[in-house]
Amino acid sequence: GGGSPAAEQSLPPAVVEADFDLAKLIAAAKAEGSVTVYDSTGDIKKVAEAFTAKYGIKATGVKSDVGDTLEKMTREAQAGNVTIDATLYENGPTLVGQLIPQQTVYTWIPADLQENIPERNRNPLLVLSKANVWIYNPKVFPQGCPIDNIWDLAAPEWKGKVALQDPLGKPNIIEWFNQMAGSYDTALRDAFKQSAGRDLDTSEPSAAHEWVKQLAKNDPILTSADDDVSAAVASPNQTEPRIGLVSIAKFRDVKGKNYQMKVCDTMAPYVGYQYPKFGAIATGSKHPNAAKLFMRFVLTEEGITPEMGSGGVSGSSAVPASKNNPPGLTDWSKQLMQFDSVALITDYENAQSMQDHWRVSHR
Amino acid sequence: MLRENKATRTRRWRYRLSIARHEPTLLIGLLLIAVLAYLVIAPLVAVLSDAVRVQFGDQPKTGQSPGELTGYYLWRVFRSPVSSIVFWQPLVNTMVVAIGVTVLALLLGGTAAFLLTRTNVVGRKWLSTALVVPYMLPSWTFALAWLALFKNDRSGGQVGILEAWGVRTPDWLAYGAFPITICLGLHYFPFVLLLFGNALRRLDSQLEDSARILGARQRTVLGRITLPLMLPSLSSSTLLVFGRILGTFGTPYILGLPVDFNLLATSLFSAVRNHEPGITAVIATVIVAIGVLVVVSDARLLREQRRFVTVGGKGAMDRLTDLGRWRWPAAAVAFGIFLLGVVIPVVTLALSTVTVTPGIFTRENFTLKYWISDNLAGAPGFPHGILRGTELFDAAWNSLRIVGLASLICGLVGLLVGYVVVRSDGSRIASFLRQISFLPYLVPGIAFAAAFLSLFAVQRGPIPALYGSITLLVIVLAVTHLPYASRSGISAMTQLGREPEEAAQIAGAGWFTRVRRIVLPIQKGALVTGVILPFISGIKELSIVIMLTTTGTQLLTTLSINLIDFAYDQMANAVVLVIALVSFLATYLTQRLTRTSLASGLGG
Amino acid sequence: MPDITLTAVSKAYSAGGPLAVDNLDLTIPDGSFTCLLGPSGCGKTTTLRMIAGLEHPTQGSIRVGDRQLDSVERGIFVPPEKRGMGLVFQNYALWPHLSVRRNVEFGLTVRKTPSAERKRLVDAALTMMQILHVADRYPSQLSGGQQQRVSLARMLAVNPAVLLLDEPLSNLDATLRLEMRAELKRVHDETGHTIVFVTHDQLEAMTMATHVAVMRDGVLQQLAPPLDVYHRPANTFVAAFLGSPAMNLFECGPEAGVLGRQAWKYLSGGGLTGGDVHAAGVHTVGVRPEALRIVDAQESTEADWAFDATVKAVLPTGAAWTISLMVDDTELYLVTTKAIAAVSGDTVRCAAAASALHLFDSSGARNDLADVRPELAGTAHA
Amino acid sequence: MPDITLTAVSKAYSAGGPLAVDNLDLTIPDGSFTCLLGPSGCGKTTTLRMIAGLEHPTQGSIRVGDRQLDSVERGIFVPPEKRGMGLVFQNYALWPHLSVRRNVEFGLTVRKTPSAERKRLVDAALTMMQILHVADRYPSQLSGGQQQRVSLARMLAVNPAVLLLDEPLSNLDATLRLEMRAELKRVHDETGHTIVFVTHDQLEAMTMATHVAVMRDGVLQQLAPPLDVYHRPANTFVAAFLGSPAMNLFECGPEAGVLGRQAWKYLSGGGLTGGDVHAAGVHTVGVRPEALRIVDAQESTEADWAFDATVKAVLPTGAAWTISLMVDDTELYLVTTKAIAAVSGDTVRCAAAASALHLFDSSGARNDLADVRPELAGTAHA
Ligand SMILES: Nc1ncnc2c1ncn2[C@@H]1O[C@H](COP(=O)(O)OP(=O)(O)OP(=O)(O)O)[C@@H](O)[C@H]1O
Ligand SMILES: Nc1ncnc2c1ncn2[C@@H]1O[C@H](COP(=O)(O)OP(=O)(O)OP(=O)(O)O)[C@@H](O)[C@H]1O
Ligand SMILES: [Mg+2]
Ligand SMILES: [Mg+2]
Repeated sequence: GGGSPAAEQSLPPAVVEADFDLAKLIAAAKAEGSVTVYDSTGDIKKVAEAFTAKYGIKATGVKSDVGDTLEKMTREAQAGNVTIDATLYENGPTLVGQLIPQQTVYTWIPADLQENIPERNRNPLLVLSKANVWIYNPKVFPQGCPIDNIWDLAAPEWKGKVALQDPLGKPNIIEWFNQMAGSYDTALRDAFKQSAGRDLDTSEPSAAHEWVKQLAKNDPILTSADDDVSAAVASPNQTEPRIGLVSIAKFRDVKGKNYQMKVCDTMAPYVGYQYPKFGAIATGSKHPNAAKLFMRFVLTEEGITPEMGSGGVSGSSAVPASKNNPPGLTDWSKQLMQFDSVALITDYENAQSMQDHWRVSHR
Repeated sequence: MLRENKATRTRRWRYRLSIARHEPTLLIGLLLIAVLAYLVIAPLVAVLSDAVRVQFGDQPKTGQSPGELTGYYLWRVFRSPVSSIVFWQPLVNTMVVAIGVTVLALLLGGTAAFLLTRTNVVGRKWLSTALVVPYMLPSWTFALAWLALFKNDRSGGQVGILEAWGVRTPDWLAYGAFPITICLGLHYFPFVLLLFGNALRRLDSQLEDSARILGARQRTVLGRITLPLMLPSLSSSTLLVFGRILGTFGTPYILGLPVDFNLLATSLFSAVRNHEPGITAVIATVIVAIGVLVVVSDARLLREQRRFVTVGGKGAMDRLTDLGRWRWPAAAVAFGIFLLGVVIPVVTLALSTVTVTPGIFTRENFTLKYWISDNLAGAPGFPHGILRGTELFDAAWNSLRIVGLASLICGLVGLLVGYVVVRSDGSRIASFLRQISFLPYLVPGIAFAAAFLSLFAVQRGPIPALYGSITLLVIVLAVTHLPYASRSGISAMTQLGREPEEAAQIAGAGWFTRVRRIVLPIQKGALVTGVILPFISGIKELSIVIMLTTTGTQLLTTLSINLIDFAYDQMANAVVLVIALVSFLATYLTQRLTRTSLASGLGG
Repeated sequence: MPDITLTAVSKAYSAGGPLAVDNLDLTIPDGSFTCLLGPSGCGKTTTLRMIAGLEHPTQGSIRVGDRQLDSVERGIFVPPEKRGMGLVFQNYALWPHLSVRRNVEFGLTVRKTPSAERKRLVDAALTMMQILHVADRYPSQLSGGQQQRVSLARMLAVNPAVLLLDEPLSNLDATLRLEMRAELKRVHDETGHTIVFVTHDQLEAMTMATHVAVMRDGVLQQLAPPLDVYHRPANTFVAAFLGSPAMNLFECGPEAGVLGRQAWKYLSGGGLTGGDVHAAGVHTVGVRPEALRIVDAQESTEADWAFDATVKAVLPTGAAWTISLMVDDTELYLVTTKAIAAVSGDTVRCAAAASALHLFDSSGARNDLADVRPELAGTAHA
Repeated sequence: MPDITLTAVSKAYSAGGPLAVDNLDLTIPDGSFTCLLGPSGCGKTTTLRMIAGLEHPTQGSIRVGDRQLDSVERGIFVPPEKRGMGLVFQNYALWPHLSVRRNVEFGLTVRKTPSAERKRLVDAALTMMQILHVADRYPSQLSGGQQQRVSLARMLAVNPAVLLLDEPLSNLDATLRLEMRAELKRVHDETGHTIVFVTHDQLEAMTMATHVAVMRDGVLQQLAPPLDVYHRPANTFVAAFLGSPAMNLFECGPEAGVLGRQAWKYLSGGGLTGGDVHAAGVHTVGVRPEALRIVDAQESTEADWAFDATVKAVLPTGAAWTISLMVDDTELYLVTTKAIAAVSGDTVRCAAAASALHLFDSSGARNDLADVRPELAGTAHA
């Protein structure tokens, strides 16, 4: 009967305090003295330093895998001994599928900044958008990206030449597949038509499923980390024609390691996808006010800048877009797919079937 | 008549009880079982019971509500359309690899142990420490070294040296079962070397002499006398290697992924990473079951312990075989193992720490800045070479302290386990203890750690909430690494007859004196192995540490993982080298101070 | 320390298996030097180990004076380290990881003897055992005899009140053995401690022991002072077991072989009828080889039993000659320190004093004929 | 198989350490039954192990006939398994993981003996050693003597051409030992194989060996047939080492003790002057306890050396009596199988035949006076 139990029960509403008073919050936070925040990037350390510098409250930023954070927060909550006060969390599906409904964490929005946050990004609270993009090697392809359509990746001439992180090891990619299947079906079909000159005819439930199947069968190079993808595409002595999917963070390597890479800006319908980083506060936190203050902090420019070293879009419209975008990525909202927070819960439910779909197709 | 029998039986029981009172074996056995039941069984049940309970979020798939009993996970793993991908094929692969690796490790380790303990091979003193090094390097360094040599364009990154030279490396050579077997074999043979070597060292060479006198050739002596007598240590090292393969994830993932070669361990870890506790539990249960099966067969194999007693009362001899003109060829074999197992991976790793772009060997690409620069641009949180500042040294000290303590506990408890298992020969206590002390080995660290977190985050009875304290880390590291020590202890104790202890009893020594003055010193080698193996393994440990440290306690491994995040692979690898170096120094010093190098003889 | 008493002690190594020690009742007198004798595998080691507390009886009890050490019935067990006994193991049981000195020192260290005193005692024990020069070696670097002496020294150093020695001198040469015997004897005399020892050297047993216990298949055969055991063996087993060459034993009776008939006639002479002898149950007669002598016809007296025999072989053994003789188809041994002229094939006349004859009934038990013929009764030695 | 020859063999266990075997030249005749005798730690086991190829000489060479087995100089080494020798280890070296039967069977399996034949041979060896009933046990379940017999059976089963036995009977009781000796003797007689064995039992050496080699501190003292060694010891060490009680040895000369002066006078009588004896280098005189006898005054003849002594103690040893005597402050032993009436404190007259006197020079070497007094020369036994 119709829908799943998890989907039926809608998320608890985000907490927005009517009597919000920043000065009081700061005072209360200072009284608590410290705060610990988990994030999946090491940049959190800098954020924490900035927070401490600003408020004099000892903040500890810990880099931790999303999975570990999930496990740890869940266990801490179950045991009633909470040390993680808040998290900046990159896996939307498990956030809305597990952490929030189990009341391990809750969403809190600083009332004074609420206006700057688009309605659809408030529950769960989107703090920062980051991106995965398709890249190519401009030294190998001086004319620009060799392909102009996402379906080309599944074409025979790219067999064995498309590199991406193993989707089974990267929940984010599976989620992307699911988001494509949900929100971007027409876009994909259009792209197919544009590429093949005919309508897509498939027995799969969606165009995305068909694309995933074709990609999986096209013998992609799977890696355990996206460093290997960028190396496969862009390392200095690399001469093979390849296309790869990497996080924009890898553009650091352009300077550090002399990598030759550029976003494949001609690819239709999109050159990559944005994925969100959410913010949530532990329900059992012993430093609730400091956590709230921290959450507010990362919604301000000074708070989030350390995390935007290689690009990103803050969840708050008051924060200007990062100037560090990689070459070829100029307009985040046009060039990238965007995850729809409403679909997170179905993403959560469909994660396994999408994985299986990949698995079976990849044989 | 019947009643009389019963009376006699009770009387006899009373007598036995009063004997047991003076032999703390039983008491210690029960105590150990109680402690381990709490520290092993409880978390294990917590982890494994997920296999049949609906997990939160799986309601739609199962149509049941969380916590209810379900067969869904079993169905998915064993019978669903993806079961062959997630389970059956990996199971077959696991068996192939596990057997291959075990055989390879036994061959390498056995050969090395024989050469080092029984012959006058050139450089044996030196080799006896050097050949343990392969285990000090994280197993993925072997995979990296392998890829650096053989990688073809099947996987990302750059091609290996051979391909760069134009030699086409076929997929079977570059990826999958073959390289995984070689790499893991090279990585794990030190288990065999240490355990088997310790046992060989205590073997009375007259037992071999007497076979040779009867006309048996070296090979026959080895097959009919030496190896059967070494069975306890052989089966222990087999268990350790085999068990580790069941759980090792890194190398198989790196080398298997390009050709879609999965092991149970990779299946398990993808389940862990995808937050599928139900699936995780089912696969973990299978792994534990396989492990238990192996442990049980090991117990059957060694049922009659007195058959393996090689340290008895009559004088033993430890004569070295003079290899004569084979001294150098034999040394070449040993050095060959050293080259493959140590030099190549270490050099690969070391090179990666001094090159800006990996794999390019031009002068301008070399740099020492990742080690010693005092200002590195662009790295958040770590703006200098790893040898600058205090981070590395703090982390090293933390690692040393925590892991050192845990491994000392391991060593002692392990030997005690060995003592109890062997001395309460064949009793139910013995076999239970034997199995329970090995179990932690078979459960993936992360699952174990998560269970521990639930268990110790709050006060339970007299035990305060340990979560976040170093104590908890020490306990968990000790429990999960106990199997190394207990196996080493069991195999060593099996060899030790009762005589030395009886003689001490007669001399008036109580139990503690006996253990301290006689058993421990005779088993010094096993004890040290029981400390060294957990130490080496623990200092590389990451998943448990990540799960159980709260904040502030930086260890070498967490430092390394942070550095990767800062995109300084060079520095991360440098830390890995430091880890290996710390392991090596600790091992070397321990062997030096306790004079337990495999090259030393029976007495002193 | 009072007597050590074993009461109805049995021991089976496996439940329901054969009894290594079978219903043993044995009292080892305080201050005695008791020797356990018996064939290989008869349970000597097992007995010693039970007394030491290393092996647990399946049945019975062991006590020292009033102190129960083991009682299966009453569930009492005193652990070895509390029994205050010293044991020299048949297989030495040296500690391979300790040097000779540390091996010997161990017991003293356990007893917390001050170090100067300890050194003195250890040096004394090592010197006594003549192994001071190997004090810093490890057991694996010693010869067999040196190892054995270390195990002796180890026990002597702590000077326990009861010394249990399991073939302590078996791997020593004759000279050394003599010296060690003297040392043990001296220790015994000086301390008055109880010593229980196992040996296969009968001379050792004879010269050193105050008491000899002979066992067979786990069963005690005789416990008596050594000369009694030698000269008044309780049964044919003991008679045959002691002495080298063993006692000549032959069946005797009107229907026996030539020698047996001869002896029967001799025994039934002098006032006794064959019926008397028969009634007394005499079945086997024994005579020790050294009690036989080769005589000239006139030399044997009426109190002597004499017969003719054929010399089969003359074996010199250094100090003496062992002569093997045939009477019809019965083989006899004779030992003499006097050189004899006879060679193989000669017929000689042999004699033995009546008192040198040992009589046994058909169950093998000694039968002294005391009630029927007093002059044949009593001790067999002169 | 021809003679086993050791030429200038030395062995040090550690470079520069003491020599366990020192420049040993030893020829073991083909088919002989050679016994190695010597004090504990003198290098017997080392010698056997070198012959077997288990220990490597530091110097010298070992060969069998023309076949070099070891030659340090020429760099030859034949491994033990190719030497075709059998060795019974002093500490048995049984395989704990094999049952008694499998232990014994091993050598035959290695030789690929067919299984029926194998079973027959194993059963025969076990039966011979009287351990068939424990065939299915493991070594740890045996008594010491049983273990020793397993190790003997293990070697006998394969019937090697050279048998090296290291104290093979030390843990057996007298009866069994006698039987085992007979078996070994039988094997030797039947096969004609060479047997080299180590024993501390001199009787064993005397009765079984065709040759005796006496060693001391790694140096060979004498190699000769057993009675020669007993009756013509090459030096005082051998003289004192053999026999129990040992030979009475005392210094003799015009300035020696009462007994020594007495003997000096006796030796210089009958045509010889003290100067002659002195010139011949006589320094020590020896007489075996059993060569001494207690005599009535008239009984001793002129060919006898006689003297008075005080009885100190009379020790019965079963078959005989050992009497300890004092002459001034020199202690002498006398052994007799004849009962004597004397008790402690009595003065008795003792005598020994002139031919029973052993003469040694000041270096301890035997000196037979052959050139100066032929009747004192020659063998010492009657
Ligand atoms: N492994 C060794 N290292 C050093 N010295 C040794 C070693 N083995 C034996 N020795 C020494 O060598 C000498 C000869 O030893 P060997 O075992 O040959 O004596 P043995 O004549 O057999 O003595 P025993 O009658 O006591 O068995 C002894 O002094 C002994 O201490
Ligand atoms: N652990 C054991 N398991 C089973 N049987 C045993 C065990 N130990 C000894 N026996 C048996 O018990 C009997 C007595 O053994 P014990 O060692 O007491 O003999 P022993 O008199 O000391 O003999 P020996 O003179 O040969 O040393 C033997 O038949 C032996 O085989
Ligand atoms: Mg015994
Ligand atoms: Mg020896």
